[in-house]
Amino acid sequence: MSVSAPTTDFDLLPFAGEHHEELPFIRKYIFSTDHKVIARQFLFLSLFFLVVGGLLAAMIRWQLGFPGQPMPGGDVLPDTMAPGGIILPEFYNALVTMHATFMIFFAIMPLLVGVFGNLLIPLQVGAPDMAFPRLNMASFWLAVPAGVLMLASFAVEGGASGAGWTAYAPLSASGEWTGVYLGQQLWLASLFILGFSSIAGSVNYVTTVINMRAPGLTWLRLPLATWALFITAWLILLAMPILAGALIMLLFDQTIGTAFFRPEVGGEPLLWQHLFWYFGHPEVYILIVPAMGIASEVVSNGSRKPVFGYHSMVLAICGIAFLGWIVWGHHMFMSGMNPMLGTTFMVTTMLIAVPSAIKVFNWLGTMWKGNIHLHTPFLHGAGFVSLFIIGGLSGVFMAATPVDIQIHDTYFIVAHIHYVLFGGSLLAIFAGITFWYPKFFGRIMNEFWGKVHFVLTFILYNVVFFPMHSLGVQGMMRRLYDPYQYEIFADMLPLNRFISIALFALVVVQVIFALNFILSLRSEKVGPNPWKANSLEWAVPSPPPHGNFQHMPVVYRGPYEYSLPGAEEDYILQTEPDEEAEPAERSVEPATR
Amino acid sequence: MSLDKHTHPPYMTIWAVLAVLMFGKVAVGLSDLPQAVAVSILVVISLLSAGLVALYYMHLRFETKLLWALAFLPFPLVAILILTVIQEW
Amino acid sequence: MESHAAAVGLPGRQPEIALEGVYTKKLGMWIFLLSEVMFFTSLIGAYVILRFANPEHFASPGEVLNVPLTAINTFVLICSSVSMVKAFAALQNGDQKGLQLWLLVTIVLGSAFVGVQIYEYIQLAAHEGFVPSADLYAAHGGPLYGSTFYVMTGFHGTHVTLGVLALIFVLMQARKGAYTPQNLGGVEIVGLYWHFVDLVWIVLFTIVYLI
Amino acid sequence: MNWLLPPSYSTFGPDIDRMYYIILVITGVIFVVTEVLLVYFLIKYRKREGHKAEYIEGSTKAEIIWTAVPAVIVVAIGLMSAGLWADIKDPSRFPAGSYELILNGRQFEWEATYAGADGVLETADDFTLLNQINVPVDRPVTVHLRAEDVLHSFFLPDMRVKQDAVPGMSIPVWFEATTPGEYTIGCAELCGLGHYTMNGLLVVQTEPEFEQWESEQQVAALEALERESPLPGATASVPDAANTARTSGGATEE
Amino acid sequence: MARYERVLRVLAPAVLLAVVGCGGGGGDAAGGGGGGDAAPAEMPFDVATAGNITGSVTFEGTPPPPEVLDMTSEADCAATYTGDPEVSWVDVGGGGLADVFVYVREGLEGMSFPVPGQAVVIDQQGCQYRPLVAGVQVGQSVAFRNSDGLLHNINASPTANRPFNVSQPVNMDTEREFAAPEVMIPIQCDVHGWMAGYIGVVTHPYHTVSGGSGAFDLSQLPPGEYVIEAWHARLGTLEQTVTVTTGQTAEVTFNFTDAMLSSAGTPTDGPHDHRTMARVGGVAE
Repeated sequence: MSVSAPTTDFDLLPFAGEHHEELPFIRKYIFSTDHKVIARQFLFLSLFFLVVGGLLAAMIRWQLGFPGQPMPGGDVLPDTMAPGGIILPEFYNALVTMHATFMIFFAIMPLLVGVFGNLLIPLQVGAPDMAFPRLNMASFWLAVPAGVLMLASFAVEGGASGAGWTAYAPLSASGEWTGVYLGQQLWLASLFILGFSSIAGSVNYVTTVINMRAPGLTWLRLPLATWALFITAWLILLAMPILAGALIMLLFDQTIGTAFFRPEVGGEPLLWQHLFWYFGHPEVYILIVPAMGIASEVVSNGSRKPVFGYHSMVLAICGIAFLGWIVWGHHMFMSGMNPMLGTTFMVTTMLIAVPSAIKVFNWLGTMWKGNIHLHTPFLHGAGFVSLFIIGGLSGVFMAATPVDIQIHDTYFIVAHIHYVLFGGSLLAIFAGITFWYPKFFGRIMNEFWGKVHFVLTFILYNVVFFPMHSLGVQGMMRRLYDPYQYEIFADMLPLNRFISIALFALVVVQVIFALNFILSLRSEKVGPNPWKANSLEWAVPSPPPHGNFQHMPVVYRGPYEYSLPGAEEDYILQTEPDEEAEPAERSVEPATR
Repeated sequence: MSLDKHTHPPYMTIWAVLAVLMFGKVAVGLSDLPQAVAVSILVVISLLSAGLVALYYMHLRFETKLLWALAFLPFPLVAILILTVIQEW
Repeated sequence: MESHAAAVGLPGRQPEIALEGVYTKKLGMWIFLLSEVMFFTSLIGAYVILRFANPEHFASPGEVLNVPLTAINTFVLICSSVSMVKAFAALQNGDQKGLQLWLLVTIVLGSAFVGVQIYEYIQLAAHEGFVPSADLYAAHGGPLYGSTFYVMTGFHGTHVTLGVLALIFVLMQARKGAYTPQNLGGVEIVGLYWHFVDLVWIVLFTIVYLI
Repeated sequence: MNWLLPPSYSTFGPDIDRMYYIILVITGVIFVVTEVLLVYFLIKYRKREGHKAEYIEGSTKAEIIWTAVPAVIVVAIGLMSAGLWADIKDPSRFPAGSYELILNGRQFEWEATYAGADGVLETADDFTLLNQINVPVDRPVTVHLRAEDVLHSFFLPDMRVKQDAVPGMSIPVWFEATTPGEYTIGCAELCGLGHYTMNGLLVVQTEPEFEQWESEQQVAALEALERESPLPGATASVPDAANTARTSGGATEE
Repeated sequence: MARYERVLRVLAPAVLLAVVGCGGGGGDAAGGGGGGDAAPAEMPFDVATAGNITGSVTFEGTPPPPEVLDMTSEADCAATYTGDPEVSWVDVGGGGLADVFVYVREGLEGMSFPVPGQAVVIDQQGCQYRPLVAGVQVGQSVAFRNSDGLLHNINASPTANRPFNVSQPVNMDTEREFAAPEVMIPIQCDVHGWMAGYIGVVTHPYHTVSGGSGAFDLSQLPPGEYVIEAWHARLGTLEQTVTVTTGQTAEVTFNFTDAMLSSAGTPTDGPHDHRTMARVGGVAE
């Protein structure tokens, strides 16, 4: 077998200082293989789908707040969806399904993994670009048709899929039960293509982090954002194919009538739930782990203090990744699964609460005795920590199986989901976009409007989602088009109307972030390190040139050495050599692995 | 740790072993052994031949320990899925 | 092991290789193969579970499926695995002619495998009513047998077809002399993919045809 | 807004409510402590001129504490609820001598089937009820839950009962009502466009009322049987046997 | 070089899937057959030469009693009935057999007729379809009207046409058209299991549903020999051959008997088996 590795790999990816050839516009911006351009492309694509998901949420809240009344602007919708602006029940089911599908698969996941994975990994790892630039480009250009297919499923006969984003069989396995035939098939095909995009992306991320770290950048000197994205890439790598297989089987059930999940011809509906949630639980950790990574970066930077317990933070992420594979049954306590399996899943689910608790206490430890600069990214980071506490704690209620009997499939679960996904991931995404805006566009977002947006969002967010815990405890079920048909829920209309109005305000408040984001494209340019941070991306100009580093960077220290005792500045870049190190050590020989 | 460039693992002998194992499986499969016995023999043989292909043809045997770890990473996950879900029925 | 930088001889470039000898492309392929393992887990797992749940849908070996024909087909795939490894060995020894010959042999054997499988599908579907769709299923056992069989072996066949296309591409590049004992990336990773596909078939052949 | 659970009227209801309140207290305390700590840190350690953050990399002692303590708490909660879960869901621990009935969920209605005069379920003289279940008070009731088309979920908020109905499976669910009255039946699993109209009525009657109601229904069922029997080919509405494929949890089918 | 091959390996499965996706798309569009060509503006024959067919449908024997519907869970609908809510599928109250779909089955091949603009209304009142049986021409719209003000859904499960399942949460009309002839298309409401109705779709205007007296008439037929079929939900079908001459009115009578009750294709079980009834439905055309 070959002793010396072939030389082909590394001349493939030139550093910034090594060669220049001007690319035509198409290769530079549309079909670009530069990870930063792909990050920007993912950013615009997923922000668009975030807006789409938000609009769908507003429509859901309209129907829950003002049941059966014509929606303002609703007459723009065709009669198959909302005749005279009145939302039909099957369209409401499609709204619920597509709101969750767009938000989870086309907004939060690409924003966390597609955007920050592409931008941060090569920069924080000290590589000129991803390991396989073309594959990276393919991963974006597979996500676009997936999004188009999903959007198109609204326009086909029978409307979009109405079987929930979890697409439980047999409802999703045959159009006979919902009247949705082509819509469900497009939903399945779209997610199958998106699966390819995610797998292509994560192969890239894992290879880049393992093989292309700069000399001196040992595993325990990696910033926590890259650690989180690395572990997330592993979760995607091993979970998405399971979903792909399950989607294929359901697609064949729908199209050529195979029998996998159709009980009337011998299939097993519970098998779909097992396969879906075996992918589903790693998926929900794919949605939160990168947010934890971003939060650690931002909290540490804001507090001007090293992350408290870096090693245990890394261990916690790995703990979440391993435990994430043995807890999926807690989504199925009530589903007819063997009750004894329920007990084992309850114990493993209880255990997985521990790594999250460790991370929360470490974030608090980071702020303790810090010199906290309340800049916008830090505020979003602190908001993430406070709301993730609520999300994590409400998870314990569901993990206890007897309590889950009362609150399963009620608004308690909806509150938990939104505390972890909106309060958690989305706030971390706002923090990330504001923090790394200079690396995206070379400018900085307005601090004042950033703070205004944060305060309003934080308040309105809690006003919308905290009361949902109360709705859930009263027993109000999820996905009810008109819950007030049940007399015991009839008196919940005022509270639901209040929540709906608060949500409309919350959606309007997001315009502040959108304007701040767009107008700052023309704000004044900034230097390489406006936030005075340490990791490698702050050692290159904003925005970094093609090929990122002039020459291969060499790393001498950890990413969070803020406020070193005796140093004049309260931050020090990872590429700063130690003063007492002899000059030879700084030359060719890479630091110890 | 890695062999010299010009000596190769005994490809042809492994080929013969794989062929023999395969036809052995067919014999076991078509024989009317009790199903439990037949299934366990078949599983052992196929894991053996799969291991042979992975170790010698995919050169796993000459790679670093970390690649061994990566290569065997998904298999516990496979076991968890199938062994847990099979309890249902 | 001298540091890679010296071996590479490029000044100032000391790329750190975490895994000695596992250069980026091979690492990328191994990682892609892990995701493929999970993809087949989902399909084969569903088959194993459905067979455990509804055994009456399935048949004992040889009753419906043509085991002798597929045994020969499996042998063909094993041979193609060997020819792939011979091609890689030839490249390591710098024997371009041998590389191109063995690549051609692998392509022929691979396409033969796919051909036999398509022939088998036609036989099963046309004569024995063994079809994936539940409503038209007319063979022994139940529709689950047809559904799981076609999805698993169909996707494996698709992977073999993609492998053959990739091998054809690699053969064209080899004709242009793209591969040398130092630059054997392309051939090695196609070889890894091909052996993986053969490995999946070894498992599939056993649990579908022989149990 | 009301954080307390609505009152429960079944025997295991109070146990579930107690678990909920235990967890509410524990998580409430942790919630208040951590959020107050967070706000306190933000205020106490905010940026001030000349003030520098302390270079602290962490402390393994603290890590051990806040790994062990949460682990102990959550495992304790887990062990406490494991027994209760088994009592409610494990068919082998169902109380004996329970009143049996079959509940068939289908797109957008619940159909309850009671044993007719011969006291045996799934015989010709069974009578059925649409979207309503009558049960005796202070006596365990076992509902054999089935579904005809898609997933539904049999939800009795007042009795703290929830169990998905899976087509192709017959899942036993038990509860014992403690107070007569009329309660709500709901469907908690998305089952199509009419999912929100699947509400039904659970009528808990005292023993004599229930006996009297049951005998009336049985007599009516027998009359209907005679009326229909002269015409060939007519069969009383017997739920088709395809639904009783097998039960989950291994309870033997009566 | 290996790089292209890597991208190839990623894109190829996507291409394969796209093929599966489109293939799937076609799977359900089986229906939607002949309605494509634009219907002509006026009659394809000289109206002056037209003849008519009139007649009546009678029933002998003891009709089965009206089926009592258990509407306890839908109080608003139960309130609209004085006694117990019921539906009589074999309605002989008006002297003849009602709700019989009479249409020209053979004799008009190759002729295409103008599509009437006026929609056929099927009202849902008191949680029942009124009328239970209706006829419509290919391309003519059917207006499902919800007069109950509570949720009904129209779940039509045709075989030659594209199935649909639409809901009406409040008083409203929903219009649908059928692209292919099919006798009869069963419709049901999943929210109220007992509701069942039938729609007959034919390519010409010569179809009607008999009234209470059993009388029916088909006017303005081109002269020629025709096979007229009478379809009833519970009793099956009868057919007669009749010749229409210019200016004349041909007489036709159909006699259904209670013996046909059991031999009919449609089962006579109670309401909750509507799903199986819908499957078997009327006699496929």
